[in-house]
Amino acid sequence: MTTTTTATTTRPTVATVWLDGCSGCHMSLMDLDERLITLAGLVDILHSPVVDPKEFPQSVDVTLVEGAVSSEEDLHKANVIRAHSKFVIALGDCAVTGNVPAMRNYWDRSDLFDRAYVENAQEPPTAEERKVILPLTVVPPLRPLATPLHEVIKVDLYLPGCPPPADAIWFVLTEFLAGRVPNAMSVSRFGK
Amino acid sequence: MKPEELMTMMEKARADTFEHELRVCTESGCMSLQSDVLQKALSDEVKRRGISDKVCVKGVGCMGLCCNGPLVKADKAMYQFVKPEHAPAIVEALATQPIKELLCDTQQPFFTRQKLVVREHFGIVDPENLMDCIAHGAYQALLKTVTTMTPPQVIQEISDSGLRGRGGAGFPTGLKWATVSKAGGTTKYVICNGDEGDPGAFMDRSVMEGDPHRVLEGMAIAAYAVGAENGVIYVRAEYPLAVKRLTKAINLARRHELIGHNIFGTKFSFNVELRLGAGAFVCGEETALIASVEGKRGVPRPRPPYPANYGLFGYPTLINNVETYANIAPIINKGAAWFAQIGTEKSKGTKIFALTGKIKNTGLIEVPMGIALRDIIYDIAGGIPDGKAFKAVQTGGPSGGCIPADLLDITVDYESLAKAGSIMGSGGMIVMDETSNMADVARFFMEFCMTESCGKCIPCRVGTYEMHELLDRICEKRGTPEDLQLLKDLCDMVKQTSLCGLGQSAPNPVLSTLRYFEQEYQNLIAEAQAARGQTTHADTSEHIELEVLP
Amino acid sequence: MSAVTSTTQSITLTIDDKAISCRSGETILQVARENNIDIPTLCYLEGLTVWGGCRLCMVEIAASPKLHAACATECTEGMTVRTTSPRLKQYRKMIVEMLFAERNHVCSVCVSNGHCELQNMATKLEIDHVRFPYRFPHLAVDNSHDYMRLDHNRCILCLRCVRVCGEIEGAHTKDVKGRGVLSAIIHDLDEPWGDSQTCTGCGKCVNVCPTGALTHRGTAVGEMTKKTEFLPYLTLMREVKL
Amino acid sequence: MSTATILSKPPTEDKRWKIIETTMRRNDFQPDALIESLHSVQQTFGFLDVPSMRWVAGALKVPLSKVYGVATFYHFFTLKPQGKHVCVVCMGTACYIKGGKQLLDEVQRHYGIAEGQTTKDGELSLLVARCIGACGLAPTAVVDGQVLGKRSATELLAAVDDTLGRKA
Repeated sequence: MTTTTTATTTRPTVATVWLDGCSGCHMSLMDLDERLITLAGLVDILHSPVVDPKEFPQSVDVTLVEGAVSSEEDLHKANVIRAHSKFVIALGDCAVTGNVPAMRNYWDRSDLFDRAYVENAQEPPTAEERKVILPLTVVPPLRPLATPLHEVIKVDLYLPGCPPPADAIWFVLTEFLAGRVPNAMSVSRFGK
Repeated sequence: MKPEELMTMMEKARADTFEHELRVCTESGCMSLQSDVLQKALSDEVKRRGISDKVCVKGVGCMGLCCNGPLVKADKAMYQFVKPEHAPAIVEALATQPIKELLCDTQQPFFTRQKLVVREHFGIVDPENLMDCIAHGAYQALLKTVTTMTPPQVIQEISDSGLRGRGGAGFPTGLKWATVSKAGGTTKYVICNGDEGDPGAFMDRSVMEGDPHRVLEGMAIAAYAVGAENGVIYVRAEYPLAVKRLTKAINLARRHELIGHNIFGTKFSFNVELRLGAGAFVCGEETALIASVEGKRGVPRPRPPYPANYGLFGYPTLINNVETYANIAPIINKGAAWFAQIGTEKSKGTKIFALTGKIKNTGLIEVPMGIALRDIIYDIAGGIPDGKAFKAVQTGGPSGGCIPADLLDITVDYESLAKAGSIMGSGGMIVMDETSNMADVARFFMEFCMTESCGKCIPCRVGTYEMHELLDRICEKRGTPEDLQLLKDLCDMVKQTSLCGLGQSAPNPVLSTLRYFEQEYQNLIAEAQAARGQTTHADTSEHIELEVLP
Repeated sequence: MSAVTSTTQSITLTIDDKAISCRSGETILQVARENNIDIPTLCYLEGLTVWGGCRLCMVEIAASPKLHAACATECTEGMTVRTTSPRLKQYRKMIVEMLFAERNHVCSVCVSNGHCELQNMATKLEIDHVRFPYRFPHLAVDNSHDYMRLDHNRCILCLRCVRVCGEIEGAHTKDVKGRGVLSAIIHDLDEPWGDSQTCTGCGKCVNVCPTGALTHRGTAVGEMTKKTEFLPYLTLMREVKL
Repeated sequence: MSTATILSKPPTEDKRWKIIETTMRRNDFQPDALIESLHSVQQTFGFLDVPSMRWVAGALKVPLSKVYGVATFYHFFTLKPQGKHVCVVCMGTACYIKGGKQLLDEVQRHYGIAEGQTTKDGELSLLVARCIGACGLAPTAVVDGQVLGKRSATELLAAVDDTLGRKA
């Protein structure tokens, strides 16, 4: 997808992004079922885990973000999303509250790593091995805390739920397309 | 004790005079500079010279200028920075000229601009010696009250004097007494709140250490006026010397039947016991204090019912602070009219302040209400040391606020200080110079409130934590304009919805520093924004790679 | 009781523009609820002493500059009460948001999901996110009792459990330790619940707990439901006995 | 634990329990004497341990949980034994403004203990006070009950070292 196509389209553009979450919110999006076809007729989905292009477009009308901000990569993505989206929706409890990914916040990162990579290893790694095993160099580093999206960028609408029901996602999108800012709390809640 | 006995005792004590008096400050401040060792050195010296019949060495209450301690009064001369090794010279000098090098100028404004009512016997009487106190008129007011006045007359006298509570809020004392007096039932309590928890304030400690009998006398008069027979003094356990002196004072007064059954042969009986606090600022709040005296967690409860109707063990209870009780005896002795001519129209009498911080003269002062703040800072306290500029003065402790330089001309009374966004409070006055960061000062007070919050109500329990967190972000240059707005919203909510005074006033240091020094907050946030701008990933290239996998 | 009845007077007041009469001694909260006017609460529970800690029931009273807790304020003649306003709504939202930020309320994996007073309150007050920094404390779960569980992560310190344990059951096994945000529910001398010699195992605390802090063991996500109807009945029976 | 251990005798044969018993008797074993009694325990034994709290609870007929609640509500009470020597740094407003924080930081750094902790050898405990009421002498610290006013960090460390060395 290029900026040229973005410029020629007159329909609203939508992107969805998956940060630190279980993808359940995207599953819920899929649960729109036949309404997905209707949706495809109303908007252009420029970027999403379920469509091809891997780059984030220059300009998007609405971006739905699933997941908490856990790694430096998530933070980078969030900043990109904010810079190139007119309207950002935090989709689901992980993006809204931190939810399950934030349950790691009760411990120190090094304790977490020890638990995951050292204590549970079949043979305890040596000091040398530790350096390689611990996810510190190859993958994007974890931030000290996994946080809700609004802790790092401005969020325009919150749609809580774990996951938000397909009906709630539909309601929010259609209200938005009708030019209204929806009241998400009328269709979902924390933990729903 | 019969009325005549008190008079005889007073006359006898007054006749017991010495040619010379050496008075050593033996309050916590000077004691920490070893004034007890100094007192012993002076006594030994006097004994060594065999002039014990001519020279009296005694420990006395605070003389105010703590920063120059230990202070010694040798007849008319006052010595400062005295060390035990100075003892022989000081005793020697009694007969000749005062020692020039040690002299403290008693004609400086620090002394001359004060007006001593509560502290009139400080530096004069030995707080541990009942005879000495009686010689200077202790318990005369109690005698006058119980033998010549009816309880309504006493309350009227206190109301007429215009005395207001010295603990912080400034509630009219007479009105409070009248309410408790009207409450039904035969069992009532009077409580003296000596749980001075404000960091940076030590007026009440000084009064309890320096003239404990005056506090007892004030309580006894109050008990007579409201119809109570039981009194409790609630003192911080962190004030061991005050506890010791009060215990001694109670025992002495009890032994001489100045408190106890049928005082001065009348039907009035009054018993006092001491209860120790254990380190909880919230116990300054009346209902929390009562819970603590009852041996419970010091947690406040909703009012009404007010302690005046439903207080200690469910009985009507009068609670006043130490300084308030210490004002009672002079009012009874010299009359309401005399008291009412000191101060301003709405704030009568004097107020003790603890001057600390970036200021030349630190210590205790007692000034008439209505004195200009500028006079206290520049005249009495001698201004800011090291050539620095004055920035603000913090009054009222964690419940108070900071007053900036351009408001220095306001007068010190309940209304003016409230108008300036602070409170009179119990009397702490902490001066800050240009090097102080006001957001950091606010954070300091918020940390205090956070650790002192009892945890009962959500706005105070979590609100103080969140305000501290936001202040921390701002001070550490991690804050955003949204954080500042959130902080302001929180201040409003915590103030309006908290259960007790601690929570309701916890936002005050933030609000007052925002009111006068918001630019300092803005600068910190701007610095944070600038630092963040450098590391932001907002890429403007045409295609943005979201995937940054290695 | 008769002495109380004889001094009871009838009072008229206005709540949210509705003229209402009640008996003296009744609180604003009681009268409002009797008249189907909803005032949100979390720490209040009929049958327990008034605690006044959650501050959600704060209302405006005409001619008073301060807000008043409806649970702890008795009605007086001619009083004009307003139970909702933009300002009150804003304060209530902030208070509930703060509870979410204070401890770890992860609704999606909580046994009380869908039956939680805190969660319902958030929905009712239209809280779609929490503006305050989360505290993310590391808190324990007391799993030592045979059939009950205390999860400090979900506790909002309303002290209903402490009150029901002391006032109704009379065991006083539970109380609070510490102060401020660090305070927490304890059993006896801060011992594991299962080791408590004073706990009668009556389970009243579980049923009065508004959240998933006190639950029955063996319940999965969303399975834990509570019953509080017993409480007014027990209180009434105690009064009759007196 | 049987009911007898809640109610009857002091936890050990130690004669000092008499002191606490006297405090409680003076207050008629009333529940409102709880704080007074805990003060007495702490003054006698230096801290509040489980057996003493259990005994006080039984003697005053106060629920165990309430005793623990009170003991942990007030800063003055400590449930851990203190070191042989105690250094209290005042962090009241006046001391803070005049550099109390630096004193605290230095002591923490020098002895490797945070506030509220005791050195491994049990020699020194570091505490922080909210205000010791000697603001005129800020910044202040208290070493083994002796108030030290207007001290620099170096002077304070010297004083603490002196105390540890001389009496250890």
